[in-house]
Amino acid sequence: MPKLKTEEIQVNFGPQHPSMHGVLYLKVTLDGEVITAADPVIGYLHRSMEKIFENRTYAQCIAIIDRADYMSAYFNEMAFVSAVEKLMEVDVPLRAEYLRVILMELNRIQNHALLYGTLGMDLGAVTPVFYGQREREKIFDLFELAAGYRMHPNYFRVGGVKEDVPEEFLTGTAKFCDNFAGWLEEYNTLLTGNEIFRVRTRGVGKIDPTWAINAGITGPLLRASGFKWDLRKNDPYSIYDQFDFEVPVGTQGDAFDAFWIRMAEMEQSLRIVKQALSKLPDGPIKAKVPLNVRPPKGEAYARIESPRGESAVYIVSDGSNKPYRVKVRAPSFLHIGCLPDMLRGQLVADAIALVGVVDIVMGEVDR
Amino acid sequence: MDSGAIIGMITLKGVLALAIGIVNIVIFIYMERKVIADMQVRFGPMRVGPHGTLQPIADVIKLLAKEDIVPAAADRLLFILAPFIAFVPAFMLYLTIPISENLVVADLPLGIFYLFGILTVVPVSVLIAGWSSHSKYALLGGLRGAAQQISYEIPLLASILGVIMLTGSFSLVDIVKAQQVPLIKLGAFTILPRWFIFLQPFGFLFYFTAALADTQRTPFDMPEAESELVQGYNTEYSSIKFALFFLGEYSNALIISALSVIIFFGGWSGFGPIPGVVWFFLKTYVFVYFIIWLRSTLPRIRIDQLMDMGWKILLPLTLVNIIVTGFLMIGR
Amino acid sequence: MSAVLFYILSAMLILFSLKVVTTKNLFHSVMAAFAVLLSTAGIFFLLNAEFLGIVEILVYAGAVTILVLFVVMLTTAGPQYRITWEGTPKMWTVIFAVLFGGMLGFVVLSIDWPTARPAALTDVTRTLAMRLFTEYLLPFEVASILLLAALVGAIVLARRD
Amino acid sequence: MNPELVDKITRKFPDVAHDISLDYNVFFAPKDDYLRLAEFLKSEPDLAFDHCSDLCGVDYLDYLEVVCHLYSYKLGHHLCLKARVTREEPEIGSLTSLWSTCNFHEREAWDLYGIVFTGHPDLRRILSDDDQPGHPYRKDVPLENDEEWLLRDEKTAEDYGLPLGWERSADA
Repeated sequence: MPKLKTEEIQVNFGPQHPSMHGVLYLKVTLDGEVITAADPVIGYLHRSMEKIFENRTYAQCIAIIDRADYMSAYFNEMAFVSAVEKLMEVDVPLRAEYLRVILMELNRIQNHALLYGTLGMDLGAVTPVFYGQREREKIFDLFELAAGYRMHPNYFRVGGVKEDVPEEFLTGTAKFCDNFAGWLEEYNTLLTGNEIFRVRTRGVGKIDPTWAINAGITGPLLRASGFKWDLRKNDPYSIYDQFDFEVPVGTQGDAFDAFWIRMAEMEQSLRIVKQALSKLPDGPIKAKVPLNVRPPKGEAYARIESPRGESAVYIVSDGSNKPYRVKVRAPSFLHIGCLPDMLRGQLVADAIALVGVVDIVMGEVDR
Repeated sequence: MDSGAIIGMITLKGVLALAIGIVNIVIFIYMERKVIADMQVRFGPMRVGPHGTLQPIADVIKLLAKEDIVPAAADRLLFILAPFIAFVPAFMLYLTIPISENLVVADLPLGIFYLFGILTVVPVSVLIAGWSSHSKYALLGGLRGAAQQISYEIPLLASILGVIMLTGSFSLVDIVKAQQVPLIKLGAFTILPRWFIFLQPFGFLFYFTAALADTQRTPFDMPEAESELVQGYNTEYSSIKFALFFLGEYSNALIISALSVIIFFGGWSGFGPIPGVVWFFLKTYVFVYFIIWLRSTLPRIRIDQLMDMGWKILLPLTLVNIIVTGFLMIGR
Repeated sequence: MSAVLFYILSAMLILFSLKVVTTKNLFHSVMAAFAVLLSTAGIFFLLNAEFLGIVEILVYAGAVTILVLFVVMLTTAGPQYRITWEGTPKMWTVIFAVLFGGMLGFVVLSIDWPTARPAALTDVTRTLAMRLFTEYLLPFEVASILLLAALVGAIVLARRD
Repeated sequence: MNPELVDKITRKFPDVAHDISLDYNVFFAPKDDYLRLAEFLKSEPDLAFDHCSDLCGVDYLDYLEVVCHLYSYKLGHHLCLKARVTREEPEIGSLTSLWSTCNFHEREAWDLYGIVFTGHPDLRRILSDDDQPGHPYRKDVPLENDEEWLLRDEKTAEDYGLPLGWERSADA
């Protein structure tokens, strides 16, 4: 009797597909519903950002790097600015550092709220995305008060921030902090505690910590695998050593853990924002650095903990007012590199959940 | 009456049933949009008519005005045929639904059996649509949809066998009439009517779960899992053909709501001076609301979990339900 | 009225049956079979055998067609698969066709067909159940055991790889 | 990273130059030592660089440089490994077998700088088009569409088996 063989189908997920995050194009080979191979094709959003930097002054670069990870622009700015500051050995005034931390942590909340919504959407729940969006709007309003822009703020400067925040920003942030715990509760009732959601994410796409480290997985995904590592705690930059917060760690390394860590991180970010607000010192908001900076010849590498993982900027300076070479280490870029291994053997539906939980922003991947 | 008049009567009744069906589907669609919008902290349609009440009509006009595309690689004949195979059975179902004691096109002695017989034809249309589109998303969606529907038809039918055993009839009118006697009586007042929800609570649970899965509503909307398969088996469909699929699906969801009222919640029976028709629609729309509510809150179950649930949990449980019902009937 | 319907249904039945064996597209063949089953159900309805008609739709047109479609869609080399006639020994085909046709013809001619339409039963299900579980219990049980054996056999075959 | 460890590395690899002018340690590995040094850095228990944070190419006009930032989760120290390759023959060993994260990094460096990583399992273009001529991030690439430059890089494109679709665009 001839062996009955089911036919393998190659399906293209993206670049135009309702559930793909941005313009990611996944070539997936399916055996029935099981993925046998996946090949991510990227570059649809490639804007040669790193090359453009080489022809722009440092101040101009900040405006452009906002567009790298467009969901968490403050982190891009922070990585870039702190690399330049390392190069120039500038001491940033304390008030500026505090403002940076407040904005970055608000940005983290905003980013995770989006992930909460889109992951729900990926799993077929249509409502969470609206709840996530509701809080993001409030955070964007705060950003607008601080920087004047909602998504691409261009707010951090080498040696400080652009200008001091208005009083409404501080009161607005305080009010947001008071309300957010309740909203987080809503999030958890709607999705985290849902039986179907748990069944869909528990045990899906398990990540082993040793493999994850070798594959360059960082951030919430690495913590989900059970490896407790947060740059803010373990290699503190800025003033993160002055805050009291916890690093949530997963136990099983599956999609649910990765999702849960995002929820827990929102809580911790909220704690940091509250502490920073209460401790916010007075003083200058910018060190004595000209806008058109000319860092000395040399190079610097600055890493920060962005919502997606370890975000880093490597700058080579030739002493002029334009960087000689800028390399952006984008966590999503490397996570996409891990996707083929993570997706092999998963079901199609799980693959969508996994891509959702990995939290990819194509602006950062393609730069 | 001569035969011509009889045929005329039947045609008239059929057209009436179709009209009632379509009007209710339009209400269903509008309600779905509004209720979901409310649950998602937004307004939903507001522009067309007062509070967007004319939105479904605008939608239909929009769909009709769209270009009717047949993909070049599609199997033309089957591609065109599939929406009709989905739509026609969906509306044949209305013929046996008793809206009130006299408002029924045909009270067939095998009413329930007829309904489920017609429902089995729907997955064929899903498969044809998926295959003939010559698109991978459609193919996968079609395979999923058909597999899901045929696996849930068995528990669906088995879950209401308990009721049929208690009634001794397949006729929907008989089933409602069997529920119009009181179950618990205090003097002349009926405290609890003999609705089958009280006699067959588990049967109802199984029925509703299986019915949701059979009509592909959330959380079982696998064939149209838009996050995976774009739009499932009707990805390649546009214009009037898409509208037919769309209407067919909503019609099926409406039918299962109406059926749960008829089989488990006493159909048109109610109390007070309010006519039975009102009671019937009131109860039906409670279930419609429930279905919409589920859609707005729940994520989607995975296809293998769905199959497991159908074959390994629901089917054995419904069979147990039948056996227990049988024993109770003998024991009484 | 019913005579006209009967002729229409019979014509459909014959035409689609021919389509089943003549079309080279496997999927079309299954679809034609689906139409055949629906027409058969229609003829059952005309004969006042609603129960059988509905079972015909429920089991054959609904479930069996879909299972066949699954097999067609999942195991062959894509939707464009075509049936070919190569490798069939033609002589044997003709011999078997003639023998089978002769057998059918003999059966058809030898039976004394009732020409009157049977009266509609009032309580179809009950009558059917009574008959099935008393008079025809043995054939019923034998058939179910046979089906069970087929089921087990299918599982064994499918699991063997 | 403490000086003893630096000593240990320089003793083991005498050809490796060490630069202390920055806030992190930089090691310049000759092409032949590059892979061996990387392996040593990863496997040695008191170095234990288990995390490859970043790998990129830099064009210094006279030569190309591969810059690799390593970090040890275990011991918490950071190191920068550099290797120079010539523009004419930009070939260097691949670190993919040591840190699988280098797969994408090296594909990017190949795509943008044309550095060939021998031993890489899947060295394809990643960000730019498959039929893109040349390597766009090199410093000598003109920023405007320059016909002369496009033609100059014909050989490189051919060598790596890339489709040559760009002549048409140069005509147009």
